[in-house]
Amino acid sequence: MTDKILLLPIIIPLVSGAMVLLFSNRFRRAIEMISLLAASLSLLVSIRLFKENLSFSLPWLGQGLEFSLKLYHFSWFILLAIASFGFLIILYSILFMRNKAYLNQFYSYFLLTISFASGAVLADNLLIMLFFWEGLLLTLFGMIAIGNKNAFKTAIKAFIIVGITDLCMMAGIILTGHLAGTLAISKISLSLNGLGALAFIFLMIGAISKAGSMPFHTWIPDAAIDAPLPFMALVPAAFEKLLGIYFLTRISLDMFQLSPGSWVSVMLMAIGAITIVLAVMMALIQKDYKRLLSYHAISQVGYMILGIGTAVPVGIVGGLFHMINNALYKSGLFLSGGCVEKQTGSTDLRELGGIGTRMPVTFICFIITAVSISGVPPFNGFFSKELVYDGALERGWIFYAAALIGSFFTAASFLKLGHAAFLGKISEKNKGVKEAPFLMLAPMIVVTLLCVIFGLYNQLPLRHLIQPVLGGIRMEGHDFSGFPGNMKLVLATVAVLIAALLNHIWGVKTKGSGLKAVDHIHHAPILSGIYDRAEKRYFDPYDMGLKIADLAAKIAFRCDRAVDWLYDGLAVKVTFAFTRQIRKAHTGSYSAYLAWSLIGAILVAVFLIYST
Amino acid sequence: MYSWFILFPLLSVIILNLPFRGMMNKIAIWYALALSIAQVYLVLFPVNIVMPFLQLNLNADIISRAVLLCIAIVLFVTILSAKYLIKKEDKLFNFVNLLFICLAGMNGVTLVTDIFSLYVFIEITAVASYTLISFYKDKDAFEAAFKYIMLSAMASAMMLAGIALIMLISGDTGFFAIREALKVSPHSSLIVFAIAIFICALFIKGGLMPFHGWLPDAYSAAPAPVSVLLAGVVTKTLGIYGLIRIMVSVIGFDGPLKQALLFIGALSIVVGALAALGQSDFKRMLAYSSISQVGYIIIGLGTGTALGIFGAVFHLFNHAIFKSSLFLNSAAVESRLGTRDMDKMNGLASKMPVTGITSVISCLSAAGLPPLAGFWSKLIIIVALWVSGYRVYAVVAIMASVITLAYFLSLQRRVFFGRIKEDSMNIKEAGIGLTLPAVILTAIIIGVGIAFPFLRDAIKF
Amino acid sequence: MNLNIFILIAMIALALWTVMTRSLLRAAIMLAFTSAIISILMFRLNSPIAAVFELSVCTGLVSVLFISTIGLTHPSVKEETFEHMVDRLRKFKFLPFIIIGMGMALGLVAVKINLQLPLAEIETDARTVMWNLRPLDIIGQVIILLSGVFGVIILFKESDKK
Amino acid sequence: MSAESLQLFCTFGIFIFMLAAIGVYCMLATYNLIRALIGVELLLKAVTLLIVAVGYITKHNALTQAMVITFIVIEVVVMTVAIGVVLGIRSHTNSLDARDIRNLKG
Repeated sequence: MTDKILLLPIIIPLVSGAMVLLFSNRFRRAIEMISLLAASLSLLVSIRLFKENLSFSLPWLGQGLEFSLKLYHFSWFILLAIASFGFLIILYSILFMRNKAYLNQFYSYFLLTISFASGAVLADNLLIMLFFWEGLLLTLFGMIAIGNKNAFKTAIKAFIIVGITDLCMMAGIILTGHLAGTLAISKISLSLNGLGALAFIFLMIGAISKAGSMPFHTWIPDAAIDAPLPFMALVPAAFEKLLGIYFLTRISLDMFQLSPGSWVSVMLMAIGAITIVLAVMMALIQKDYKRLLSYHAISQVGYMILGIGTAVPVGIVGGLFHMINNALYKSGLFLSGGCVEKQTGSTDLRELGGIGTRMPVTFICFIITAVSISGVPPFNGFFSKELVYDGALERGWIFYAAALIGSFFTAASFLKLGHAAFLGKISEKNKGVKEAPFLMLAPMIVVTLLCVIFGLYNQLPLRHLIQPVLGGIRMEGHDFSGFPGNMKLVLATVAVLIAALLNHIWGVKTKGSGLKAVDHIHHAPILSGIYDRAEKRYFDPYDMGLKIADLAAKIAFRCDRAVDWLYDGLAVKVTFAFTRQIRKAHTGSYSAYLAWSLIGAILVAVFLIYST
Repeated sequence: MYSWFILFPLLSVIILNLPFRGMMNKIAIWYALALSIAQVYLVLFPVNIVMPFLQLNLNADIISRAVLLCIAIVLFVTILSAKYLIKKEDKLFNFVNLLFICLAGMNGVTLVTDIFSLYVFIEITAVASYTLISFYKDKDAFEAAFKYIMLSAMASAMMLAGIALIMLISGDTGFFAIREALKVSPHSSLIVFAIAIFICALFIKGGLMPFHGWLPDAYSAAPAPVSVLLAGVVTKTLGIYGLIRIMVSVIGFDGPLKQALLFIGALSIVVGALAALGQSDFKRMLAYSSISQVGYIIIGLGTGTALGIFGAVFHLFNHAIFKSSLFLNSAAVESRLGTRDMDKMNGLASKMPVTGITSVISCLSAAGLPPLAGFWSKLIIIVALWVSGYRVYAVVAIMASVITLAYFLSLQRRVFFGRIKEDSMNIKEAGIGLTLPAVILTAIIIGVGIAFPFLRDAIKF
Repeated sequence: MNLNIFILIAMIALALWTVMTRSLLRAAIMLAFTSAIISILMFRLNSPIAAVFELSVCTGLVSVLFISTIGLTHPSVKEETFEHMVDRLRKFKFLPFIIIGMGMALGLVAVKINLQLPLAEIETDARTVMWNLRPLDIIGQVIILLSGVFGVIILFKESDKK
Repeated sequence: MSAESLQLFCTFGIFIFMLAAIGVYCMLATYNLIRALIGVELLLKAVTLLIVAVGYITKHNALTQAMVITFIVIEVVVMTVAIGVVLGIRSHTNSLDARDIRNLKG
């Protein structure tokens, strides 16, 4: 095999993406066929490339820079994941997007996203990576902008937020290049003090904002409403996490020596913990299917950042495992949301309800992915969360507590979501709802099955995909696959989950809506005792939690507006004041223009004469 | 061989106007297309066709060849769009003849090695473009042409006065003789004054702030194909290439001159971008953005380093391509909607997809987003500024990129995105004469953007 | 030398008259006289061919061009001139003083100029220079004349809209 | 440079500058388009004279005469086109007032 094959995962989607753009929307079939073909081809290529160690380089931009790509044990599975998610979601979009506008643009951006993401993963030079990274910014903008009529505003918001963090990353890359004397990722090895720490923080901002961590998350919930849904399933749910966390891991493990004792590690963990708790609290009060999911997409990033921030092997393995799991169940959840949207025409929870019996497959997939995200054993989310807990506890109980609280709210909000969307009384409007077509169900089922498989046989992903990343030395001979060793943690998790469930039941009961589906758990003999005690202890925190979440939401809103004010009020106003003056000066009289030229010429002449 | 670049268009005009006009009317347009393709070919793959009897003092280095390439490409798309937009055959014939004259003039400007011949060819192109601007004889076009004439006359006077004063020490008008003379003689204030007014004349021709008064009017009032030509190559060749040539081959860079160039460039960037932000006329916004982009070329030149000049020439090339593409888009929109007022447009992308996409790509290239061609040239200019220590200007250039992005996004939002208006529900995509050139130019933008990094080492500068 | 100065003063006086006169027609005629004086100066400055050209083309052709244009546009021009006469006088009243002041100021500055003149050329005949050394300019003249021809064809032809 | 020719050049230079200033002033101040073109003519005349004067001082009369001839041809063509444009403006606005051509602004 020649090394040039490494270009294929980038070129195939790039070329087909450009081709798709040339077709008008009338040739829907051609567009769909090309996209599907390209996605399956790149999937095949990434399967072929799996477990290959390759590198490739071309001279680039002069000055000794190289366009270098490298495939090694870490990029294998990220590349594979990108290709497979791309393939599944394109399959799904074919039906979902059928009657939407801007079909050609959608598929084109989609394929370009796959291309740039593959490029960013493969790049072995920071500049090349930045190049692809910025390309992703463009497709992100394009994808959001083709959504509904508010989408352009959201697209601008996303563009500005991500653009600014990308600028930080650019600064970080320049600084890193300056410090290390090279931009080749595999050759950089820096310590974390002084300027090195600054460079790390800049790069980290780029990475975690790509992953969608707080405080760079605000565009995601807006985009959830405005952008096409497959975009949400692909980009914020899967790709951004994969890329962001991949890059975070790469900078923490390869380029900088992140050690457990350093303040950077603590900072990362703190960001992770805060993101978990705040985002999940926001999620709890959402009343829209997609918006609720999008806040979870933010919250789950917290676990990954927390895991990697611990800088101990178990935590990092947990973070990475959580990344892949999250990509699975989160895209599964978004896809289920898409099915609901496609079939009922709405994602507003107040209009949904009771469709579980009418869309059984969707419902089952939802249940499985929801319990996975909530961390119920034996699904995949459970195992990765346990590993993260283990790592967090090793570094400090406060982080563990935050993670656990996050877990509680996650479970609570998904109970609420499932209940409101699929159970309860069905509205008149949704009486005729049928199950989604097979082509849309298939990707969802695949993802859901993977959730189960990665849970039951977690040796498979852990031993073959993730643990090799850390390498034998770091792993110190540990093997984290199998059922978690620390039973206390498992018990705590289970307890929290049960608490969430009970709390949900209690909440629904006091609110008085129908809850027959979960009543039997309430009256189960073993649980009722715990429930009784939980009633007193948890009621207030729940309400308080809601209030705090509300407050957080308000603060977040105000911060948002502050940025808006700075942007709209100050920058734009000042700029337009200048603009008005300039326009006023152009009176249309040629003698004024002549006079300007004359004065300009005199000034230039005087300046030159007096300074020579 | 270079003399053919001037003589061939000239002979073409003469041949086309020989007695067989009836036949020539039909073939003129195809002949012009073939000529521009031939120029592209000759620039890329030089063939030495010896001139038997006439020895002209012409020379071309890589800068001239880049500009010759731009001229040919932009001329090609101009002819295509003119074929589509000018329906009457005899009008089209006159138009093509004027284009040949313009071509001869611009090729002359890029090839001459003599400061007075430079002036002559600049004036030839300018006179042809006065006529081209007022080609349709509407009021705004005449107004714009008159303003252009007045400012140009001032520029001519300044340029010639500069030449005359420089001749005081050189005694000759060849580039080489003047450079030698400038090296030998002390810089007396009279000579500095001569250089200053010469440079300012080129500023007027190139439309730099504050010498730009004619430019927005001329660009916006000219007929659509002429706007493409004017914005794409005419002002760039006359003013900007002239400036680059004079700086590189004749005057050389010294401290105050660099400062003046940098300041004028930065002023053009910022003020041009701010003015573009407030426009509601499609073409006028593009015109102001042209001023702003030309500012980038000038600050690149102002560094005086090889890297900066390379960036300037590369940006000149890129600017010719993307600005022509944008003017073609504006022509497409105008031909369908009958207006250039952006407040009366909305959501056209769904009806005119090719126009919409090509304009997005051109705008992003202009705003300097990777991996499009405009990104590389801006990057090189900014790096050159940074490396030469003009960090303030580098920061200004980066900041102004944000404004550039802002006004282009505002253009896109107002024209192509959003909800379509009721009264424009029935419009269709513009004809192939406007979309094909735009697609060609966009392909060049993307192709150059992707290929450039790999070719960087191959370009000998 | 003194004669030169007198001619120069006459030139400035005529130019002022050109600019300040109320009647456009008179302005055009005065422009022709200024041009004629300049061609006399050219003779005195050892440039006979240029002087002849100036006399025939500028004094002749351009003046005819102006005068016929003024004739073509006469009615509205007269009206317009009359209307803005007061305005014009206010604007042009100080021009002579400005010009004379400027000349005196320059006279003080100009003494400092010192230059290294180049060696004289061997070629002395303008025609030889034109044909042997500057063929490019001749080609340029041909092109610009063609361009002027097309300008006339397009601009002076009656508008087909009306 | 000899003192005599320096003095000659200074004299000519001053008067040429004055002539150019008159032309520019006329271009700037007048509202009449034809008068503005007369101003342009005066400015270009000044430049012509400057070239001839330089040729006389540096004894490069041959070269400068060639330049002046080319320049006069250009000048005439520019003036013709300019007058064509002025007549075009007049056919639209029915006046020659510069204040009537301020339609394009901002």
